[in-house]
Amino acid sequence: MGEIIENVSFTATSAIHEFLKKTPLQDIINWGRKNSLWFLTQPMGCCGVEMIAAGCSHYDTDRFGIIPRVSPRQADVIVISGYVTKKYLPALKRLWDQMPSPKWVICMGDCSISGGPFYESYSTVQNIDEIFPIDVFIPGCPPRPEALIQGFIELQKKIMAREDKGSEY
Amino acid sequence: MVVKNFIRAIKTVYTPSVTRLYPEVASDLSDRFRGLQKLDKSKCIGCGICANTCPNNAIKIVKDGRWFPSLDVGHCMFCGLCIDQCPQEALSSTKVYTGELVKWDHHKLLFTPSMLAREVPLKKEGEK
Amino acid sequence: MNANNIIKSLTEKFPNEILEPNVESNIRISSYVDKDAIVNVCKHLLETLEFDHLSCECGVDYPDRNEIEVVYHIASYSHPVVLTLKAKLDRDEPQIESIVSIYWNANWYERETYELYGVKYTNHPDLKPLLLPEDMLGEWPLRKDYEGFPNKTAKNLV
Amino acid sequence: MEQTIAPSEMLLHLGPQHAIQPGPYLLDLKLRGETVVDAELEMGYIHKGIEKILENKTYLQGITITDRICYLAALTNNEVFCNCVEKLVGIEPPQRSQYIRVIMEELSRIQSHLLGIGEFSTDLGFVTMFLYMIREREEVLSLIDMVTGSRITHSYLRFGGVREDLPEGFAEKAMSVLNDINKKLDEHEDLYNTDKIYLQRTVGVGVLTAKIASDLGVSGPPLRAAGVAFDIRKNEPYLVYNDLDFKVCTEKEGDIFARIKVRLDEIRESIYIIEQAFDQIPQGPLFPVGTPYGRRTPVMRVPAGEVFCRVEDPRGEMGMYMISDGSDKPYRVKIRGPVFPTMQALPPLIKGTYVADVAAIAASMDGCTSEADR
Repeated sequence: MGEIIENVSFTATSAIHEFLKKTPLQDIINWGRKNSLWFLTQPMGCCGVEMIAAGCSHYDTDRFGIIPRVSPRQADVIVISGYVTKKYLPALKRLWDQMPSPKWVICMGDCSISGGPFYESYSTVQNIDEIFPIDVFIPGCPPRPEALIQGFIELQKKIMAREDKGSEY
Repeated sequence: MVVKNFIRAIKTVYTPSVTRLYPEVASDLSDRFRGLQKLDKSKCIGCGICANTCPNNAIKIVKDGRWFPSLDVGHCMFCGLCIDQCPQEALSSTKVYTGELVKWDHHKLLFTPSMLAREVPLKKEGEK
Repeated sequence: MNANNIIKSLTEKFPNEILEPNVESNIRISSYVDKDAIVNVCKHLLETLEFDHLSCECGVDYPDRNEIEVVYHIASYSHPVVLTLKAKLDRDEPQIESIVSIYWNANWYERETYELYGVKYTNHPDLKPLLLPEDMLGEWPLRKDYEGFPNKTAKNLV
Repeated sequence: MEQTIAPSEMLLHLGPQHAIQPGPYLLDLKLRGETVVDAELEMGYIHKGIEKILENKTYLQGITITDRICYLAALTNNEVFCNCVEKLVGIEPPQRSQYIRVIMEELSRIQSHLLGIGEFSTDLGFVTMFLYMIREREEVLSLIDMVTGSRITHSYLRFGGVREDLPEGFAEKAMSVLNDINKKLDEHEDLYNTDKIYLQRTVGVGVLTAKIASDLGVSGPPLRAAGVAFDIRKNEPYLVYNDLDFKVCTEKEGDIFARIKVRLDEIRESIYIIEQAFDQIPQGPLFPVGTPYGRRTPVMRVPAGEVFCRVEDPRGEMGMYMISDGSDKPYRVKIRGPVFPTMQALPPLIKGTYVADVAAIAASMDGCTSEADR
């Protein structure tokens, strides 16, 4: 779970949801969730271009129900597609807070996993995985669009296995 | 004319599809594609030139019987400098870039020499 | 417009301010300039020598000499000569007059040099950090003695 | 920008994440009604500190970092870095390498322009064209992939040459793809030229006249669209551009339509250059004979000195100022990206326009945030 926004009660914390999580019905809910992973496009660097390419005709993530959205309020997945600086981190946190739960994070590329080529720069924020609950790591600099699709498939597997960090079990 | 747009769109119905059907069909890669490195343990002398050349310090020489490089793919840029610089040609690039590399946890991104030499599978049996 | 003519015109107009003029090749000339004369030199370059394109402006740190050099690369849209002008500043309190009034696009370059090197530009319309967050002001990260680099807290698995 | 606003005014933030943006930047607009009265651009959201990093890497390692300055023009960034080092060392790549570099850089220019036009089209709401452009761009990327081994960050150039020779049958394959693109471009341009809505949104909007453009220090397609024939390939020829016949594409109007027209023309011109280069490319070594430079150049020392090099990036004039102190690492590297002045020119350009046109104008300048922030 990300940070809780003040005065907003999360539906995921309600009693019905707590009950459903113990029943097989959750599998059906998860099946629905995994097939509509809408991701937020916020290109942040080289990986952003590959993310755009993954959404277009040559790779076509729409086949999996993975649709790019430009508004955080309509998105389920945030793809950290590049380098997080000290200046950008507050904005990224805000985007993350604006997304409705359940929500997932994918680390795309070396820059977001470890800082990549810029890991020792004065401007970098290191160890993103301590700030965001990251589900899938896609190494590569940048990863090919196929790798991004594979990342989404891994996320789908993780949701079905009930091990994702986006929803609490 | 705006109608022209529609006509053009309808015409594209007859053009062949360009979508690469990953994951059902593996995409065509060029011969020079730089994926995960492969280590030939019989050739490697553990000199450490690859570790010195790496722009990202992603390679470290560790003791695994003899001294061999281990690789943090979370840092590796797949630039190919280590392959170019290896005096024994012990490192080569393969076309592994998706399935085995994408991991659920950060610490699994460390590839030991035996994994680089493909003596053990890159993804353990039943690993999620 | 040729490199030798440009140097000649500059040294004739500013005999005391232009120091060590140097013709590197047909299209590259360089020279040091007195830091108080930078605006007048730039005005002369723009008005009579057709140097109408400020290509780039940057700082270079020399801790051994206790100097910061501000380097201007001034080019032109009509001829291929690039003039490298350098002004030496005191490292403890670097200060130079802004050339925004002559070359408009010096604005961001000067803001950048200010936040990365700490060079104060007088008469700059809006001198504030450009690339870094406000709270990093005063660290001057591109100086050679910057302490925060390399930052070894990154989780490196190897 | 004055942050206090009058009762009839309103402050609008575009960014740091917004649909029109190729990368994060913040555009603050002050609106009176629908008119933009004041604008300010704040950037640095992906400031990587590349200049400092390059000071701490050896020259060979620096090549991989220069790839990441701008993700759409990795080859030209490599070129300017290698050019600086080559000039300091005093070597010149052999003819074959120079031709290969020209071919690859022009391919890189084509894919960059295709993405630029595509992104511009989606910001206008012309999403079909975006998909068409990306479809063609992927074909070009496959060509680049064939030679360099990766799609956008290649690390392909080496000091004094290139990493690998062109593969077998590359020329035929490239020319068939490029001819196809050439044919499709005509269709696309026809669509652009006849679409009424497109014309209404672009012709006469965001006009940048030659005088203002050169005052603002803009280079590349926005400047050429205003009628100034400023192209480093002609003004200060590097590589073998002297032996190749091409023209500098210019338009007179300086509006959005002209900028897109210039980019479309430049793609055709690039295809023409590549065609000639394939005809003229000589056989020979890839690296200068009798020097230690080669694919396996180890860590090397570069004689002390300083140099300022310029090449023509897809977006304009790319310069690099390098000071060497004789060690194996550069003392100071300053990257003069073409987008930095272009982004700087954006706030004055959108002042006085309607807020609906801001997206179109910003996209037509083809800003690459990664490079502006470095």
